[in-house]
Amino acid sequence: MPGAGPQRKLEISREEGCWKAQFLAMGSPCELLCDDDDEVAARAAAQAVATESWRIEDKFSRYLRGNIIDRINRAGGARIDVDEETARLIDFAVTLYELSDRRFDITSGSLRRVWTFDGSANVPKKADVDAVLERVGWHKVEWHGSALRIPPGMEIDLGGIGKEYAVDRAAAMARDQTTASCLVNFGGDLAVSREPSTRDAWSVGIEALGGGAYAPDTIIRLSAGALATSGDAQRFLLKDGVRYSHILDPRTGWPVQGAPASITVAADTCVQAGMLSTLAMLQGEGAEAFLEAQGCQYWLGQARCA
Amino acid sequence: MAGCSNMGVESWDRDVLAKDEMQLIVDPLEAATDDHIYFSKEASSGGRSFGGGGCGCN
Amino acid sequence: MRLCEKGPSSNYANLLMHVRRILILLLVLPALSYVSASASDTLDLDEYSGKVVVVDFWASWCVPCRRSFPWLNSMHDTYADQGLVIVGVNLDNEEDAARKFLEEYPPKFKIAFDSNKEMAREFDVIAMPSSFVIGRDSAIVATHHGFKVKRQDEYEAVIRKALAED
Amino acid sequence: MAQRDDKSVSATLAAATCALLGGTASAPVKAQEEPKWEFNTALLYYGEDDDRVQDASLSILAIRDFLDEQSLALGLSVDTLTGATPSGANRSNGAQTFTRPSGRGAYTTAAGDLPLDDTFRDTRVSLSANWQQPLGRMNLVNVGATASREYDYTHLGVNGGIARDFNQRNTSVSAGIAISRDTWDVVGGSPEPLSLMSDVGDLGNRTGEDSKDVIDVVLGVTQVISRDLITQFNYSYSDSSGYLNDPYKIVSVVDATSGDTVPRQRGPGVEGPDYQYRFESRPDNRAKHSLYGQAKYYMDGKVLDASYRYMTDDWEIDSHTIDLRYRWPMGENGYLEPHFRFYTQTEAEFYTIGIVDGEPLPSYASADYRLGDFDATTIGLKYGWTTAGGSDLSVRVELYSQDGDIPSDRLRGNQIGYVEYPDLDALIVQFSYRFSR
Repeated sequence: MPGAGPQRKLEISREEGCWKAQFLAMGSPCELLCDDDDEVAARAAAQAVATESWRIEDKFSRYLRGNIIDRINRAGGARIDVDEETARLIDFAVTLYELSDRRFDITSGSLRRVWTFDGSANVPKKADVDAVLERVGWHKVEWHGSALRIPPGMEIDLGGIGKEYAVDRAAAMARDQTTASCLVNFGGDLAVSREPSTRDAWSVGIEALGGGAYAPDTIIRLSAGALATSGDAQRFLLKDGVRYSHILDPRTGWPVQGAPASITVAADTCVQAGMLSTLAMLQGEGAEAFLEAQGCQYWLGQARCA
Repeated sequence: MAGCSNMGVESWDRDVLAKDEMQLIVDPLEAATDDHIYFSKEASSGGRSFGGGGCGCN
Repeated sequence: MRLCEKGPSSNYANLLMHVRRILILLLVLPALSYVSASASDTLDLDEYSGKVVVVDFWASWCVPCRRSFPWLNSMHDTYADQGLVIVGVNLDNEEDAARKFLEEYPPKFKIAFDSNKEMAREFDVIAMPSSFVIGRDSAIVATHHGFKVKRQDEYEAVIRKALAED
Repeated sequence: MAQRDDKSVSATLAAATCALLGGTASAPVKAQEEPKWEFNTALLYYGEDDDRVQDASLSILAIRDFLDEQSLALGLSVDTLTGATPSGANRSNGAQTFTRPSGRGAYTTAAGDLPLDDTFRDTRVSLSANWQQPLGRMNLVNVGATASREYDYTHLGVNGGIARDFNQRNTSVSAGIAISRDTWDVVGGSPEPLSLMSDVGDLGNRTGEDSKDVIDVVLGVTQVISRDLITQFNYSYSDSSGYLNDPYKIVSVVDATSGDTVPRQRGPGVEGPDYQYRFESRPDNRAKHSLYGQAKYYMDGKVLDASYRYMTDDWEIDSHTIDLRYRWPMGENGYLEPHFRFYTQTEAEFYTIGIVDGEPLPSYASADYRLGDFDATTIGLKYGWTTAGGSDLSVRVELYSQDGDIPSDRLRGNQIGYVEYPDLDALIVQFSYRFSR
C-alpha cells in the first residue's frame, strides 16, 4: 500500500485569534481553523484531520496504484470484493445515480479521455465520444452490496463524492478532538465542527470558495453546517461562439447546456451540500429551479468572461 | 478658508469620526421625524437638509 | 463626508511616485525593519527580497478595508507560491479593535502593527486603505488609494505583471 | 431529473448521507449572507394637550448597501392624525358656529372656548427613495424622490446633490437642490382668500387654484477640526410660489372699538355662522434664507452635539433655533441622551387676530398661530442600547411647548386680557429599532 506521500507535511501556525493548520490532500490546499486557545488540543485536532484526509486520499484516489479503486479499474472484468466503507460510498453513489436519473454516474470517468476543458476550441468529434460511451454507464456494472464487477476498460471514480466525504469526516474528527469550534476548508468545500462560542460565525468570502465570479462582496457567515461549491468558471471550451461547460452528461457524453458557472450550496453536511450543487449543475438550465424546489440556501456564480 | 488647510487629521486618525455616534446625522429617521414635527408647528424648516414639508399639516 | 478612500490614484501621483521612488526606498527599508515590536512579528522587507510585496495599510473602523480582506486572502491563495507576499499594516489607535477585526476576518497574510504611525508617514498614506505594490527589484510599481470591489481585476493585473517581471 | 417531485430528492439525499456518514451528530446548517439591508423603524406618538392634535406614526427607512459605497434608501411612513387645531377665529363669550370646509355641515364651539377645527382627522402616507454613489474618488452624488398623499393634500418632489471632499477628506463641500409641487384638493375646492365664510351648502366662494411649487437649495461645508471635533455650516435658500394659504384657516372680522366679532345674518332655515369670518390670505410667494451651524465633539465616550440655525424670510419672520444633545455611554452597550432645544420666531407682518370691520380689506391676513410671535422649548431624554445580535433599540420622551404673546397694541377693546396666543404643550414618545438582514 502506498505510504505517506513525499510532500505530506502539516504546517500549524497561530493566526490572529485561532490556530491554523495547512496541508495538501486530494489535490487541493486544505486548511483547519481552530478557535481553541489550547495549542495541544489544536495540534491534536489538526493531526487527526490531516491523517484522516490522507487516508481517504490514499484509499480512493484513482491516481494511486494498488488501492481499491485501482484494483477495481484494472480487474479486467473480474469480481472484486470491497470493504465496508467503500461499499457505503458506492451505495451512496447508486442512490445519486437514481436520484439524478442516471446523470450522476461514477463510471463516467473515461469521458476525460476525449474532453479536456482548457478554454481552447478542441471539441471532440461525435464518433470519438460515442466510442468512449461504450465504456460508460452504471447499468453495465454488477454490484451485489459487497462485491463489484465492471466491464473491462470501464473506470469508476469516487472523486465526485470523496472530497465532501473527507470534509465531513474531518469535521467529525475535529468535533471529537476539541470542544472549540473548527472550520474545515478543503479547497472551497467547508464544514463547521461545532457552533462557535468566541465569535458569532466564521466569515467566508464566497470569492474564496473558488468557482465563478460571484458578487465579489458576498460574505457568508457560517456558524453551523457546511458549504460546497461545484463548477469552475475557468474550465470550459469555446468554439464558434458556443461555450461548452465542463459538466458532462454521462448519458450523451456531451456537456450540459446552460449550467451556471458555479453553484455554492449550504446544507447540514458537506456531502449533502456538494451533491445538491452537483445535481443542480447536472440540470443545466434547470439548475436554479431545482435548487428552489429543494428549498436550500444557494448562491449562483455567473460565468466570468474569458 | 486658507486657515483650514492645517486643521483636520491624518487619514489614519479618523477612528473617532468613524463611530456611529459621531456622524452628523446619527439617526436619519428620527431627524426626519423631528424636522416634520417642527415644520408643521413652526414657520421655519430644514437647515440641516432640505426643508421638511410636503404636508397639509396644520 | 466620506471617511475613507474609494478609487485609483491619478496620473499625477504616479509621476510623483517615480521621482520619490528612490527616496522612499531608502527611508522605507530601514523603517520597515523596526516597525513596532508589539506586532506578532517585526516586518523586515529584506526577508522578501526578490519577491513582490504588497504593503496594505488598513484599520478596523474603515469599511472598504473590511471589503479588501477577502480579496487579499484570495490573492494570497492564488499567488503566494509565485512569490507574492502581502503585509497588512494596521493603523488602529486601539489595538484590541484591530484584534477583534482580525478574529472576524481571519487574514491568510502577515499582519504588522504600526502603532506610532511611522510607516504610514514614510509611505505618505493619504487615504484609507492604501496599498503599495513593491516589485521584485524593491521598487514601488503601483499605489492604490482606497479599495473598489469593482476594480479587483485591475489590482490583480498589477500584481500579476509585477510577478512576471524577474 | 426523475419525474419524482423534487422535494423528495433532498429527503432521500439526507437519508443516504446518514447511511454514508453513520449519523455523526452535526448541528443543522446556519449560514447567513452578510446582511445587506439595514432597516430603521420608528413608532412615534405626538400628542398635544386639551384635545388638540394627536399623531401616531409608523416609519420605516430601509438602506441597502451595494458595492463600493453605492446605496439605496427607501422610506415609508404612515401617520394617522386626529384631534383638532385652532381655526384662527378668536374665542368669544357667545357660542360660535362654523361651516365645515367641505361646505356640508357645521360645527359649534362653546362660549369662551378657543374655536378648534376638528375636520382634521386624516391619514397620511409618505414615500421616499434616494440613490447615492461615488463619482470619481472624491465626489459623492445622490438623487432622490419624495411623495406623500393625504385625503386633501398631495406632495411630489425630486432632489439631488453632490458632495466633494478636499485635503484628505478633512473638508467637504456639498450642494443640493430639491423641487416639489404640492396640491390641496379640498372637498368643494379651496375658498377664495379673504372671502366670507358662507352658509352650509353655499360653495359660491370656492376656487380651483390650489397648488404651490417649492425650490430648496442647500450649500454646505463640513470641516474636521481635530480627531474629536467635526463641524458643519449650511446656507439654504427656499422659494415657494403659488397657493400658500391654508384653506381651513380663518380670521375673525372684528368691530373697530369693541374688538368683538361682528355678527352676520344666516340665510332663512339654513345652518351657518352667526358671526363674520374671512378665509385667510397669504402672499403667493415666500423666499426664506437660513444659516445653520453644527458641531460634534467627542470626549472619551461622551458626545456633545450642538447646532444653531438662523432663518429670515420676506414675510418678516426671523427665527433662531438652538439644539443641544449630550450623549452619555451607560453600561456596556447603552447610552443616555438628554436633549434641549430652544426656538423663537417673530410674527409674519400680515399676522393678525382680527380684520377690522368697515376698513378696507388688507391684501394679506392670517391668524394661523404658526405665523405668530412665540418661543418654543423642547426638553427630552433618549435611552438607547445595542442588543447582542447587533441591533439598536431606543426610546425617547420629549416635552414640546410653545408660548407666544400678542403685543397689547394689537388688541382692541374687549380683546385685551381675553384674546391670547393659543399656547401649546405636546408630548413626544418614540420607539426606534434598527436591525440588519
